[in-house]
Amino acid sequence: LALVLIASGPAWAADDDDTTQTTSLKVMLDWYTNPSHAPLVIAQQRGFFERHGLDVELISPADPSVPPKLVAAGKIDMAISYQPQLHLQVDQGLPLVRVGTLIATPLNITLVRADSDIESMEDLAGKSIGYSVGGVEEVLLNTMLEHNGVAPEDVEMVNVNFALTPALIGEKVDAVTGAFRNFELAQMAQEGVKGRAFYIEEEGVPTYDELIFIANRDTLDANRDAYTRFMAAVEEATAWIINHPDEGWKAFKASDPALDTPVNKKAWYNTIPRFALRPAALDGHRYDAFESFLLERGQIKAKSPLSRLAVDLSQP
Amino acid sequence: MSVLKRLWPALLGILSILGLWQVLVVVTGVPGYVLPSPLSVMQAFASHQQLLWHHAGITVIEIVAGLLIGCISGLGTALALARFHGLRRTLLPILLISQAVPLFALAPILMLWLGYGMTAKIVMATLIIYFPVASTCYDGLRQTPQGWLDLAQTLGADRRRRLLRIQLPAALPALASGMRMAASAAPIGAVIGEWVGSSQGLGYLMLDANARMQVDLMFAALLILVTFGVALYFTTDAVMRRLMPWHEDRIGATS
Amino acid sequence: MSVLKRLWPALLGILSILGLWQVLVVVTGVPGYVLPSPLSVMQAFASHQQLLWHHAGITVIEIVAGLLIGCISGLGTALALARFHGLRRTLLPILLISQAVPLFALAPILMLWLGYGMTAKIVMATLIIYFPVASTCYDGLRQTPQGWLDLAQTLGADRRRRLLRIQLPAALPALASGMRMAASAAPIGAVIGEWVGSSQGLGYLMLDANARMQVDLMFAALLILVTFGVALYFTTDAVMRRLMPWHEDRIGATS
Amino acid sequence: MTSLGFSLSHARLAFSGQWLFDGLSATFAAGSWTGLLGRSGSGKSSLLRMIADLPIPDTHALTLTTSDQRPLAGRLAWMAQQDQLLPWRKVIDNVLLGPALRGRPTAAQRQRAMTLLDEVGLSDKAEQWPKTLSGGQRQRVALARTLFEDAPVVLMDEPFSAVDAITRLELHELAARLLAGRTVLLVTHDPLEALRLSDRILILSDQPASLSDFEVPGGQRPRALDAPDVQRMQSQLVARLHSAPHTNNEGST
Amino acid sequence: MTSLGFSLSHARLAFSGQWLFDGLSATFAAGSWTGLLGRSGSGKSSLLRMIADLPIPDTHALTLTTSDQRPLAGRLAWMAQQDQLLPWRKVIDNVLLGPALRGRPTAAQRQRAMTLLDEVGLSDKAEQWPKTLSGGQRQRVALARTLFEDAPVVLMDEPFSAVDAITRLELHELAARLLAGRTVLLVTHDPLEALRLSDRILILSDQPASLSDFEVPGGQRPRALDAPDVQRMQSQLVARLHSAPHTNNEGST
Ligand SMILES: Nc1ncnc2c1ncn2[C@@H]1O[C@H](COP(=O)(O)OP(=O)(O)OP(=O)(O)O)[C@@H](O)[C@H]1O
Ligand SMILES: Nc1ncnc2c1ncn2[C@@H]1O[C@H](COP(=O)(O)OP(=O)(O)OP(=O)(O)O)[C@@H](O)[C@H]1O
Ligand SMILES: [Mg+2]
Ligand SMILES: [Mg+2]
Repeated sequence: LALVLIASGPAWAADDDDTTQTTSLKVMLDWYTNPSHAPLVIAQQRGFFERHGLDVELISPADPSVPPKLVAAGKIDMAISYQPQLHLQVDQGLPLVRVGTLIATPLNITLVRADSDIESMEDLAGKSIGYSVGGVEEVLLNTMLEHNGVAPEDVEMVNVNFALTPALIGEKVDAVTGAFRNFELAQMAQEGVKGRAFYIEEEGVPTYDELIFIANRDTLDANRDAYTRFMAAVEEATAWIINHPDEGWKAFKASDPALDTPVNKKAWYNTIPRFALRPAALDGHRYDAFESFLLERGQIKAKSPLSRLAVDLSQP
Repeated sequence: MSVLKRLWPALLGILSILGLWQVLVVVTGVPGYVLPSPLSVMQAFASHQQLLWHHAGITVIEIVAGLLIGCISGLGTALALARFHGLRRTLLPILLISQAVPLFALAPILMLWLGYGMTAKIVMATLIIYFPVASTCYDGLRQTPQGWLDLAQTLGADRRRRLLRIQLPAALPALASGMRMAASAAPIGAVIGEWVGSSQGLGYLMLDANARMQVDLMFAALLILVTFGVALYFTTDAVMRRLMPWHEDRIGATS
Repeated sequence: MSVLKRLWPALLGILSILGLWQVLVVVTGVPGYVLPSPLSVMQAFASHQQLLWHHAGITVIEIVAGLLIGCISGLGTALALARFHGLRRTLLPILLISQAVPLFALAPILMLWLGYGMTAKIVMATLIIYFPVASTCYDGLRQTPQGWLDLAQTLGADRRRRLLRIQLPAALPALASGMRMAASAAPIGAVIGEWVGSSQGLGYLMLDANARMQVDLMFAALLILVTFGVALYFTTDAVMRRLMPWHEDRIGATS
Repeated sequence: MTSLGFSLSHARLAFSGQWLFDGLSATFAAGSWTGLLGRSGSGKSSLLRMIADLPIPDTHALTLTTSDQRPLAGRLAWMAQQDQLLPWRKVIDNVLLGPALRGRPTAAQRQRAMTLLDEVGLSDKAEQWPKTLSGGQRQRVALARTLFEDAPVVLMDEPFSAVDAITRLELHELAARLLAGRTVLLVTHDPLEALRLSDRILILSDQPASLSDFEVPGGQRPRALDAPDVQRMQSQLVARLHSAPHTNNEGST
Repeated sequence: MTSLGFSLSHARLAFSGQWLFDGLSATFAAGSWTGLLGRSGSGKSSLLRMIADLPIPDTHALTLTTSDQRPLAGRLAWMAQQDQLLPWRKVIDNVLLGPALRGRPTAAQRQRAMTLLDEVGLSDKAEQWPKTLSGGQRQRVALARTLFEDAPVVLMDEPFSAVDAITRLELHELAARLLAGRTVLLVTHDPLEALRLSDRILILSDQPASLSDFEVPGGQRPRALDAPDVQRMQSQLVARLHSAPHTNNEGST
């Protein structure tokens, strides 16, 4: 029975032609609400979604690998995911497509303690490195290591799940990868430990969009209009945040009292410059290049055409 | 009240744990993101009260529903296994296998099927409780002294009545043991469910707080959860004792 | 061999589950990234054999070590509780509380203390097993028929010998029930430990495979885990039966 | 109720390869009382179990025919050597176990159970848990439970062994009255009891054991203890029991 | 071993507010055998439990003095009304339970246990599980266990109730031989048994109950059953038991 539900697609698809009515959208975040999700929270709070005829429900998962599956299965309409993951998922045959960008630069860094003897990535040879989500992160790290002349076999990879910062400040690992530059650095500072970051795009990895919106390719055409309106609302919210950073922070923390922490505040300001100003716009070259990069590294079986990976909702 | 009296040693235990914990934190100087002091947990508790109670309410509903459904279906399975010889050959191994599967592995699938609402969490809590109850009850049902079974036979009992009027009451002490354990496992079930996908409940709050390194808030949520788990244990214990007025533990349980 | 004979229904159960599963997948057309078909899991199994066995070896060590330590310390606690009246008032609530704490909540902290090596996983498996064993054993130890205790008293047994020669054997059936359950829970403990942080083991492999969307590989690992869990259950069952030659289940367990 | 006789033949029983008895046969006339005597361990309880069709772990076989050719099951009451009271049922509910296991006891049945309890001298214990009873009281509850069944065939395994001499005589009267017309097989270790209550005495002896008849005094059951016949026959019966070799204690053959 | 006498006074016992007895006293001379008779439920087993200092759920008190003024604990063997065999110990190990509970049985003790088992007629069952025994066999194992203890004070609660008449006589001889010089308190429902084995007979009767003496035949224990004294006194004893009112069955006061 449950499977029938999965196959039947989003419930709202039926009354789609009635555009005057508000459309409900279920959007799953990649992880717990944090400043990276600011445009969504603000758009929700300030009624931008509503103004665009959308009734958006934001849901956070505990496991970032879940949202793409739910989108692919038609359980939710849209999810926030990561560009590198998208390439793998499309390669695996998941009917996913990027419909927008939330954060337009990589956030990924490899992080070590500033008081450690690791001055550059070359020094990672023989060290242990923690990571939280397997797969792409390993590929990216290996690329960075090789770029710095370190053989991937020379480091010990430890899956520390989501305890990146504690593992590092607790000195259970020498470095962590897959940390976010806007968040983990602030987190470390909060605990009084200075961190040193190695930026992924400076260490031989092609640049990419860290956070993207993905949707189900099979139902895309039916929902194109709603998604377009969604991106417009996000764009408005982003602009508003950039214009009113302090007011934005107040609004953000008011949305959930649990968000009001010093780390979040710091991360808030760190994140603002990284939001995509035109969420719907697509830099096709980026996707093409990253696809080639992954193929080269043997992570995907074949190169998918750009149209399978991403659409530009702003193009008619 | 005897319930209060029964809860008293538990409270004492909690207090002594708290004391030990505070001493540990002070003495070892363990950083707050690893183990916050009970005082800072209390502070977090106080400053997030509303948030905590809101999430606690949801989790409690999940736990109680899971416990009830789990116990009833576990008992039902045990009875069915004891009643129908044929079932045993096929159902028992399946049961076993279902228990050996780490449920969290299946959680994403469950979520896909059941959505991320309360149902999925109740199902998780139910599943976690279900097997221990089914297993202990079934073990209990199998230990009926032969003499009573003989008696049932000569008195012309059918299998159903023999099961319900002889084997089941005879298994009650074993069953109580299983239920007590299930009661203390129920919170875990609900929390796992919440971890896998939800935006409400203590489990969500804990993961969320953990991810934000608000470890004190996480521990405050944990504290509620633990208190509730312990209360549930003693409630179950009291209920089971009420069900067995003829039975006495040889060594008082908590006295 | 009786062990083989006892395992046979379990194998049958596994096979029937596999069959059902394949049918389910074919009929409902559920996508492979949600639920791979058993056939594709078998393929993944075949093509990753070495990898799987390597990680399985590590997890098995963790599980067995956790099971042994958990059972022994659980039994020890139960004996201590039954032996020393004073302990009961304080230790029992602490025990309860420790059980009510969702271990996974503490898992990250445990990892921070114990590192990401095997120790932490063994500790997790141990903790998961410890409480159910302690609780059932203690429940069992309290149910000794009064007549035997009287006998022990008039025969001049000290508390220790009474415990070991009367209460303990009398509790063996209850104890067996607890151990069987613990055996099937042990794999879960080890896997949780691995999920929270590790670079080896089936749990690690599952997590990794899941992140890479190699759901078939993840299920292959799961299959090994489940098989091992079931085997462990039956082994424990056989061992406990061996320990109780005088005892017979009224209804054959798996026959 | 019409009386129901039965007979058994080819009864055989072995434990771990050693025959307790083989090829036993006996006929129990409708409405007759048979006393079954025999040394401890000679197989009396096992024989009763076999007649009641209760599980026995080892090799055993028995051909049983009833006077109306229909199976005995459901028309038989069995009182075991142990009282087998259910600890979770009050005394009165233990007496009512039969009806409770076949359906729901009626008020009339409850009334009858109360009367029976009164007759075995335990009316004031009706609402107590079995664990508060003395050994003899427990046995009397078990007796009441058996009498309640009102079955045409009644097997009783040392039903009066735990009560004092006076109560025992009273229970004899009670049983004789309530089980009049029933076919009763009574295992007992008390020769006097057997002589007082039986129409016929069977002695299980030898290894493998066989059944032998012992002549009983005439007259109406229960016979007076001071009847000269009874006194005389008691010595004869004891002598007869004495002459039967000890069935166990000699190892396997 | 020197004999050990003891006496009790101010023995009182009530269950749920109803006095079973109050202010009982009795003296048990060193080396004497006392038969304790009384109606079922009169409190015999409870009295034995009180002497053995075993737990009793309700109000009870007892003053016990021994002839050497030292406590009785550890110098007393108690044989309960139920056999209380441990199912996880083979028959021989059940006999050896005492030494096993106080330490580790020696080879000599094992030998003695074997001899005792032989004397109760169960040497061939030594290595069997208790569940394979008949009711009378179980009781004999319990007796062997009690005799093994070789305690100066022995309390036995209907120790021969489940064995046949012949075995019972043999066990009388055995007990009389092995327990010579011990102070024995024997609860029994068989007047003849009491007359055969006791130096003194106490009857527990009335409600609340009191103890009354009954004169016993002279001569050496165990007395022959056909001694004229014994036969005559049996009728007297039965008459005496008859005259004692039924202790229960009359509701609470
Ligand atoms: N735990 C208890 N709670 C309430 N009443 C009890 C309890 N134990 C015993 N009694 C009552 O005390 C009385 C005496 O019991 P006891 O076992 O001493 O009798 P007894 O003389 O040994 O009888 P019998 O010859 O039948 O063995 C009985 O009426 C019994 O119901
Ligand atoms: N399960 C068993 N396994 C092996 N031997 C058994 C089993 N049950 C009974 N026996 C043996 O069978 C014999 C007869 O047992 P049964 O209980 O029928 O004797 P009984 O005549 O009723 O004796 P009693 O008068 O002592 O009750 C005994 O020697 C006993 O040891
Ligand atoms: Mg018998
Ligand atoms: Mg008694």
